[in-house]
Amino acid sequence: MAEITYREALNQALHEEMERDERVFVMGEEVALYEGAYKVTKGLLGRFGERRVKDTPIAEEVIVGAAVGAAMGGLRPVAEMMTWNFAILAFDQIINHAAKIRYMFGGQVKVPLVVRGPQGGGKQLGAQHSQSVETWLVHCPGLKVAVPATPADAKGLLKTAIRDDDPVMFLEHEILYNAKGAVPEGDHALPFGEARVLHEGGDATIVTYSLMVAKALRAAEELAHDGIWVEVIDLRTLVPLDMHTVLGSVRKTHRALVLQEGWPVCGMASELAARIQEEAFDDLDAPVARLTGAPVPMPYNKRLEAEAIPQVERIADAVRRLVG
Amino acid sequence: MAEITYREALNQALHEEMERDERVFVMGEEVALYEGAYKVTKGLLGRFGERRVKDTPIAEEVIVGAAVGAAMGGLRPVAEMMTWNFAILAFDQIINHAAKIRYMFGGQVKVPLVVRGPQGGGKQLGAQHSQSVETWLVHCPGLKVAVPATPADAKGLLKTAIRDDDPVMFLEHEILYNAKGAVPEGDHALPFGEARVLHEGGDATIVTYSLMVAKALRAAEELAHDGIWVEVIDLRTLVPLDMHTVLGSVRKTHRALVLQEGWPVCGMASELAARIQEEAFDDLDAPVARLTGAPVPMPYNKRLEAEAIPQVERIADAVRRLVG
Amino acid sequence: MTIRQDETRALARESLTDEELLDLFRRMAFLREFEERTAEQYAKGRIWGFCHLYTGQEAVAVGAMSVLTDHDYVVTAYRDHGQAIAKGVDPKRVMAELFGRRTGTSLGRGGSMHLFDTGVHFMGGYAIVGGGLPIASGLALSVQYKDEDRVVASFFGEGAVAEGAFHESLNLAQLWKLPIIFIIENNLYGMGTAVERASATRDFYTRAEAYDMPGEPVDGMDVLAVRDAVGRARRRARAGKGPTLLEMKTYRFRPHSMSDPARYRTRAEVEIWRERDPLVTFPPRLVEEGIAREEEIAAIRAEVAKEVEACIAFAEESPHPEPDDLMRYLWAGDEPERPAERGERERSAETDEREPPPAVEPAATGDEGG
Amino acid sequence: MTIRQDETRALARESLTDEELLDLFRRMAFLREFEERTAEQYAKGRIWGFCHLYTGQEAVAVGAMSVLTDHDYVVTAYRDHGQAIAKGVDPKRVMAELFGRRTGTSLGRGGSMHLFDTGVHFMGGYAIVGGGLPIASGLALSVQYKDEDRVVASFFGEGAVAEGAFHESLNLAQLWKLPIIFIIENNLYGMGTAVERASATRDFYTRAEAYDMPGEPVDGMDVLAVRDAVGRARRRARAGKGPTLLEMKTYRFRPHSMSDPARYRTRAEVEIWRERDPLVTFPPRLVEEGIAREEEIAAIRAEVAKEVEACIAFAEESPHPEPDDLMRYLWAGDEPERPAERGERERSAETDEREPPPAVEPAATGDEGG
Ligand SMILES: Cc1ncc(C[n+]2csc(CCOP(=O)(O)OP(=O)(O)O)c2C)c(N)n1
Ligand SMILES: Cc1ncc(C[n+]2csc(CCOP(=O)(O)OP(=O)(O)O)c2C)c(N)n1
Ligand SMILES: [Mg+2]
Ligand SMILES: [Mg+2]
Repeated sequence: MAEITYREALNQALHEEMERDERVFVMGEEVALYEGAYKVTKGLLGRFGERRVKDTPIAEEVIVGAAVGAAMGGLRPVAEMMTWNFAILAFDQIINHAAKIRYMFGGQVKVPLVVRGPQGGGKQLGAQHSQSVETWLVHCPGLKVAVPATPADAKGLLKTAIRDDDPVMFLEHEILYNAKGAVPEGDHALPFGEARVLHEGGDATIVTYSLMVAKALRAAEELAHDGIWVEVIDLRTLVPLDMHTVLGSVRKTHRALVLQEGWPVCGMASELAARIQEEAFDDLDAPVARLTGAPVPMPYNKRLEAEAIPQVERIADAVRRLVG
Repeated sequence: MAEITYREALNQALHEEMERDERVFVMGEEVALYEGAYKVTKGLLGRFGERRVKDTPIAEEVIVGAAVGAAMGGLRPVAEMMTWNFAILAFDQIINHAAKIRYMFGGQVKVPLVVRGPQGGGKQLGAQHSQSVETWLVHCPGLKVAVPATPADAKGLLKTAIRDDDPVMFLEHEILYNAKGAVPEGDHALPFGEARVLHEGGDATIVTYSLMVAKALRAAEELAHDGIWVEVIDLRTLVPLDMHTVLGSVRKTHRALVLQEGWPVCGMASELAARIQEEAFDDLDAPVARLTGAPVPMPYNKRLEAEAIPQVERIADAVRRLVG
Repeated sequence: MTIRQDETRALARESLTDEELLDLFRRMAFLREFEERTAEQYAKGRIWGFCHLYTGQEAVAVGAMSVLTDHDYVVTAYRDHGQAIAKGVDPKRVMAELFGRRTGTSLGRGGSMHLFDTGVHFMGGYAIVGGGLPIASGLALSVQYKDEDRVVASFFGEGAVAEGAFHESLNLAQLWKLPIIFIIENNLYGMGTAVERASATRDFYTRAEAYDMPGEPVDGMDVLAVRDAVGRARRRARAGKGPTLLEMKTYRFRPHSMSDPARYRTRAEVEIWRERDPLVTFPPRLVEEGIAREEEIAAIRAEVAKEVEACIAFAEESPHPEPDDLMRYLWAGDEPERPAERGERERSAETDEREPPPAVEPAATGDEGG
Repeated sequence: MTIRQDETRALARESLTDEELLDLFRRMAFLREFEERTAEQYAKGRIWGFCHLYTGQEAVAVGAMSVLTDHDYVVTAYRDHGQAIAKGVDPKRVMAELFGRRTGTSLGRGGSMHLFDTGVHFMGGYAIVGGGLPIASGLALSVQYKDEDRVVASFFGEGAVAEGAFHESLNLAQLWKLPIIFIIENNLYGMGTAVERASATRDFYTRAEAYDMPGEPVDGMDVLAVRDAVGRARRRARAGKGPTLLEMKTYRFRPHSMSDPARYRTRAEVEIWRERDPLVTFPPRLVEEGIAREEEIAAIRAEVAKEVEACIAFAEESPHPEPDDLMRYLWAGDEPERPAERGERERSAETDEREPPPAVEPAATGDEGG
């Protein structure tokens, strides 16, 4: 297995799926000539040409809407949002159209669409460029949502997303693009809805996803020095959600911390806390704890930004409080 | 106190606030000549003229965006969304702009804006016209969110919303427009962040808001016949959220059901369940239960729609399970 | 506005047989009758929700579909009965959908605003103003990508022109030379708002210039003028010359929806348009030009009345969806059983990949699909 | 494109004193120096995030602001240093904002893309392409509503023209005859995308016609041409005649942002534009026309270098925000302390209601605010 970056892993998945299936094509701002603002589409234009790698105007609503229509017409579009912040301009097409078309038209049509791009904070990009959008998407029935934390998952989940017959919202993390890891070559497609236990332990469970997985693992290592053993669960996809793995771990550790980068109110942490206490109430020795980003627009200043995002030390502290 | 409808109460609030403050004006699709798709703006054009009651093109993004700009320019716009479903086309202006402008520009400016309109299902309007949007709004820091359940609250909260110096998202319920109730005349402004206990009881607490308050009350009456006494809490505003009242009740009843019309994943019910178990874990005799709308796009057919929305009988059953 | 009325009529006339001309009338008469009976059924409480009738605009849908092929995609807004039926959706199933029945085009889940039938490539009624345009553009992209012998017709009201989606879609369609016809049905009102209260311009075909796209006003009350304009736009699209914007000048005789008192317009205005009603003007022309006799016209009216009656009966007798259906067909893989009577037309857009004829050079002249 | 260069220059020249002409140069030279030093500070790791320089486009901001008054509102996008400083925002506080310091215009929370200063009615840099246009339209609505003696200038890149927000805003502004000037800075690229790859048209001023609005191309490398066009648009706006769309033909000499290698354009293209660089072309003209001597030009260059140096020193010495600040100023009522040096200019748009002079009939001719 080659050690490659998250960015390269995504790029590999695109190359392979476009090679495999002629219906797959890529569209978005700067994806062709410029090879992507984050270079995720590197080499695609050269390999597949303008028909299958399409630069668009800066017009998110029609980028997503045209992808929805193309999917209904039998293609398998991968629409890149330069960042997910801009997808908010396309929420009408995502929420009112992509998510509803199959159900509201009585199951007559499939919408095999992938919308992908980076999200998250940590690069001092300020309030309009640092958001985590998963709450807005998971809330809406009809959308699948993937949140890869590693290069291997980035590749495996993107391949599955492209092959999936439903609209998949694929949330990459900007900070992870340069992260390296071993990635299986060739046809490595990961099933949706299968969380992974990354660090085993009996004292508490940290449930998380995306960039926060790496931070949770570092916190887990730190805690291990203190003799506190935590299990770290990477959800990998939020829809479908693997509650089975989560509950299995919580039934063992009796304590859970749900960790996410985004804002707290109605976040995934709240959803998971609600479900864990609902389904494993008697197994819990303490309330399910949540650690989330601060409920403010992301500030530009480095110190403020660091303060607004969960950091390793604070994750470790939250676990200490939980088991204390 | 006069008995008037929710619709009339909203209309009264608009009349009174426009009378009181020359900076207040109303804009939106069909609000002037047509007097509102739901007649909430009845009589305003005649009384205040075209300068202060403005029909707009069908262009939600600029309706909200222009209201944001006008608010920054010192006015107090009330932008009507014909229904909140269409506000999804304006989410960029709501989420990326209205909510962030004050904070991201260092507190230099206020955005005293109200966006109001109906939401919710129950009138067989189908998937694109029946959504509950509160999750998308409460998730985003910088927005206040009001959800009146009665004519008196509709008036009192709308007056406060208009006077508030921050952006307020005002979610009326379509089904409630004809609901009647006693409404204080004149200057009746209700503080945000004060929930109300509507039906006292010691066996369980139902926490809810908007249309579901009436359904919860009917369920409470039905349960009372069986000797089950529930406390019903109407939150009135979701941001700010009155956890004090919620926790006070739960500490008394030891059991809570959170009830909402919208979709379950990352709904207010999840948020409240997470917070209740977090803050009152030891007071709980059972996990916090959630009862929500079904996670599907709203179907048109009457029976399916009724099935998709929490009904009185199912609320009562949920409480029975909770206390059983 | 200069509409080359006589010229276009003459052109269209040439390519049509008497039977074809009479068929245009029959189709318009059917739509009129269908909508009148729909109004009645709504009043009786058999149809609910928002219901927008097509009465007055029949010449647009019938004229347009008469030069589109079965394979051409059609996308429209919530005022969709006319386009759906003219495109070939079984009117029984349309009525059943309005009734919310399991036999409806969308299994009773869509209702009046959300008709859909992949069998005839009617790709949906959408209730978000402007929401259909990006989707139609995407369908056109799929046609271009696969080099298929079909085009897309995207219908919408003049109110939708103000939405950002209009602008983004036209720019993209022209930039990529997509095979699509944008058809504005300018019926002078968006709900209660007259065009001049919502738009910086009163004409809308002129908006095409901003995208370097051809735009044309069309007499939307004249089925032959519509036919001609759409036919030409279709040929442009098929020839790889890209999109066209057509503005159909039309009128709706009924209120915006079933719950609109329509106080915003004068009786006089309605009367002026009544004189241009295609159901009033077209039959005498057929008679004058010796294409049909009065009795034949009357017979057609009687026939369509019976057919629509049968639609109502079908809808009434159809079963409701089961409550257990609620959670079904949200995700692909969970596929509904297709009602048997739909038969061959059932294939979905995706599964009918072998279906669209391979692209051929379009004929330089002459109507297609007439 | 016909730009009436000599004509407009002559016009503008008439209304300006030698000092004023020299001041235009000084302001452009300041912006150039400010951006060059910003690039250097970025490379040193003192500035982070996205940082878009204005180098090459100086004539647009300086020319436009020279005919806007202090009270006029300005809204722009993320490439905002030029407009902010030209509008009168203290450049020390701009540099401090880029450094993320508490003394920055936005308390260090905004960074390069989000400058803001109510004191001079600079109403923000926005990082969502097209996001500023609806807001600018709303500010214009407030001006019209209150009948104030000011207008709004809304700056954006040609890339933003493709966004729905452009379309919705122009339609509304023209429909309501709002006192606003829409200023496209067409620098030929949106990131790496040349205009012809993203737009159905290469010119953008022609888009105005779709809204029945006047549109005009302007030589954006000529500060006097910009001045003239903006001055005329301002007079139209003040006269109640509504919005104007101006397309400034300009060029950015630097890459899109600090992280862009700019491989998408040729050196030859850059060289052609270099010859039109206002910092290259304007000084010789001043000398030739006897307005300034070479030494004065050189002295100004030296002065602005010192001033920018002082900005960097100020930024460097300024404190960071306290981590405890994180949750502050989200809601109204929680008001930040204003740095003392800003003094009188501090009043917010809302509290300065007495400030804008009452509306007066605009002068029929002659520049305002020059
Ligand atoms: C995005 C959005 N905004 C508002 C509405 C409410 N609405 C429904 S129909 C309509 C008028 C549309 O007018 P037009 O496009 O002219 O179509 P017509 O009804 O005349 O066929 C409006 C405003 C909507 N459905 N979607
Ligand atoms: C809604 C949105 N989409 C995409 C982006 C990413 N983006 C930032 S700048 C830019 C190019 C804009 O080009 P233009 O409007 O010409 O302005 P310029 O940078 O040339 O000044 C893009 C696509 C964004 N910030 N916002
Ligand atoms: Mg209309
Ligand atoms: Mg540009």
